Amino acid sequence: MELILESRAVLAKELLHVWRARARLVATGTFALATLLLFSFAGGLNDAALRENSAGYLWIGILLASTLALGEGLRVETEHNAIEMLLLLPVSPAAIFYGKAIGNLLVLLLVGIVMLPFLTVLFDATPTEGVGPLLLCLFAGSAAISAPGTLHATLAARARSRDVLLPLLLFPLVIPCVVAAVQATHLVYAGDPMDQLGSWLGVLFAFCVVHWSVGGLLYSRVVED
Amino acid sequence: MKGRWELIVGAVGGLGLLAGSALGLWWAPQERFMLETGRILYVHVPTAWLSMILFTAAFVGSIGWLVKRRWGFDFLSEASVEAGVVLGCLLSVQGSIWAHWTWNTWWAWDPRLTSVAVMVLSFLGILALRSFVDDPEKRATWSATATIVAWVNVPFVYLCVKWMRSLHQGQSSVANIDPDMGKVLLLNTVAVTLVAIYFVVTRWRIANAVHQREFTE
Amino acid sequence: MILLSLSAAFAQGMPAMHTDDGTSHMVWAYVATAVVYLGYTAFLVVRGHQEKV
Amino acid sequence: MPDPAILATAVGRRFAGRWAVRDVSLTVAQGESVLVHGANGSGKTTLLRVLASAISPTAGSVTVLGKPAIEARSKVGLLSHADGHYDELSGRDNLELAVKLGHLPDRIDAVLERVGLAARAGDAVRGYSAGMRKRLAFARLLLKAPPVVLMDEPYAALDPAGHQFVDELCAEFSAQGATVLISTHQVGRVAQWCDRAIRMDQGRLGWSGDASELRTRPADAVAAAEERA
Repeated sequence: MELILESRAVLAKELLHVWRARARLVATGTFALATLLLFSFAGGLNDAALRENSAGYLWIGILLASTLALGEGLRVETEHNAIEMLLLLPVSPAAIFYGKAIGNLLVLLLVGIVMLPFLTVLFDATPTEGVGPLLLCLFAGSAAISAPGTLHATLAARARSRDVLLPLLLFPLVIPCVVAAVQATHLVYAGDPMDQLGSWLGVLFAFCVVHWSVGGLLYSRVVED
Repeated sequence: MKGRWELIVGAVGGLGLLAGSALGLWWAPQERFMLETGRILYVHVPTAWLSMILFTAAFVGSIGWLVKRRWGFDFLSEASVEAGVVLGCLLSVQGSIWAHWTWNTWWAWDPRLTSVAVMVLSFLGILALRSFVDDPEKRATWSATATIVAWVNVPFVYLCVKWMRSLHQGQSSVANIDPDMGKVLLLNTVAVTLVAIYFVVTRWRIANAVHQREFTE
Repeated sequence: MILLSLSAAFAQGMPAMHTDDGTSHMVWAYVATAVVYLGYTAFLVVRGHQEKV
Repeated sequence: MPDPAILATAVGRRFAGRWAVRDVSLTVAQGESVLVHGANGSGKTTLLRVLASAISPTAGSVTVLGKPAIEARSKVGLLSHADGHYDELSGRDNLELAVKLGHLPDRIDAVLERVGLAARAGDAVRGYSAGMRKRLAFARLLLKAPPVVLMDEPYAALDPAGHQFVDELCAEFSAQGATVLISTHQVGRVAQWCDRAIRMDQGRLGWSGDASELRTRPADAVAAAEERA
């Protein structure tokens, strides 16, 4: 219906913008890889420990990179008040939210995928449960971060000292999905004897359902003056 | 100072807390397993109960503001978040002290403790958001939005930490409550509720005064 | 509250953290509780005074 | 009697205790062109943004063509200080975006030609000068061709040829029967062709009358007209 069409158009704009400004995308990816390197140095030389925590390093890398991607994604909208231009076209705030959130989701997914080979190289971590479940974890985790992330990045972009505010607002919020994503990813890497992957992905899915719907409902309050 | 009924409420609450603590410290029987540290319960449980209620009050205030657009709701939300954060921090400190004796670590990933700690962090972020936005109406609307999202998030925090923990350590819980202990606990809970009402109503009046000043400039 | 807790502490001789029955932990917890409740009350009174509530 | 293009009743907008616009009631008939002038900070921009539903009024209400302003956004075009462009996208991309999202007729090449940006359409807006960015904003306005056009300082950042261009554009909109509201300091210039003029004074509606009175000696004519009012 109308919302889906509008969201798809906003998503197309989002992806076109990411493509046109792909230098920033490369920078975000490099930033994420840099965090992986930092972790491997910080993690000490004990390979077994590094392998054990590789899922955690992956997700902390994605989360830190997400603040860059989300902050940038919204700076673009508020810099010349493009978001007001969209609202006055008119485009419904919910469509802007879903378009941008899906855009951010794909960016985070891309950053995650780029990190996977490095995870194997640096931490000798190979997904015993196969690449399929691994991509599913990446998708679910990225989706869980991008919904509250887009909402709060919009808040931060319009308030003062935005760079401080986004992590301050976002990190406590996404703790449960980081916990779930790390546990799920770890099961994929280390093997899932008791088949708990499904339940962790279930939590991520529930988290997404709640935050994607609440985000859509509240987004008009954040963008309208 | 006229019509400041909450002063009486606060005073009664304070005295109640004083009496409850005294009873908790000396009169109440010793808890079978936790020995002396069991007495922390008399201040820990009521505070935990209150911080949850305060964050829920902030949630109600936020919805009220978004729907009714009346400033009283925004003051309620602001006051409840602030008091909630204060009590939440106290709770974490108490929990940490208790964990130190029970498991000899300063922080136990007990789902309840961790949920409160995460909530305190979320609402500290919202207090920061309030200070970073000048326009009162935007400040009210945005902090209301962030409060709703933070509140909705609490069950997930609890669930994830509970699952994560139950894979490693068993969960500790209080043995059945001895009737005497129960009485002291009830007294303290009522007392802390009264004190919290004093906190929120006073902070509400302060927010109201700030608002009047802001809007008469 | 503070006086009460402190007196209880001194009654037990303000033990270091490693008493066996956890008294010291309990005392520290009560002191913390007292400090926070009274501290926030003081903050509210001061702020209330400033804003002439 | 057709619905007025714009009907503002006791409109007010407050920013943290300060009333930028206070108790403004205004009726603009369809097809009418109105000049809004006044000192800096008199509330011109805020008034226009409230009429365009870019910001919601703290008090009072605004209806556009009979419907509440928020529901009539497709009928209103706002040219504001912030041009609303995406720097990384090209001029053409920005217009295509507006066409797709605003369900507008695809006359992109025609409007690019009209605003003189055809040559630079493929370049990223990041490289545009202020004047070119303004022309791109005009292009988007032309694409939308709304029945109600609100322009905030259209002449700013434009060269003399640009000023001429704005005059033609306004004439074109009026010719199409659109209602035009222009907030500007170019009082003398706009008074030549617009129907009515209103003056904002510290957030309130000051002098209001036929634009012809401003045509002779704009500056002091306003002062003289006010003594009489």
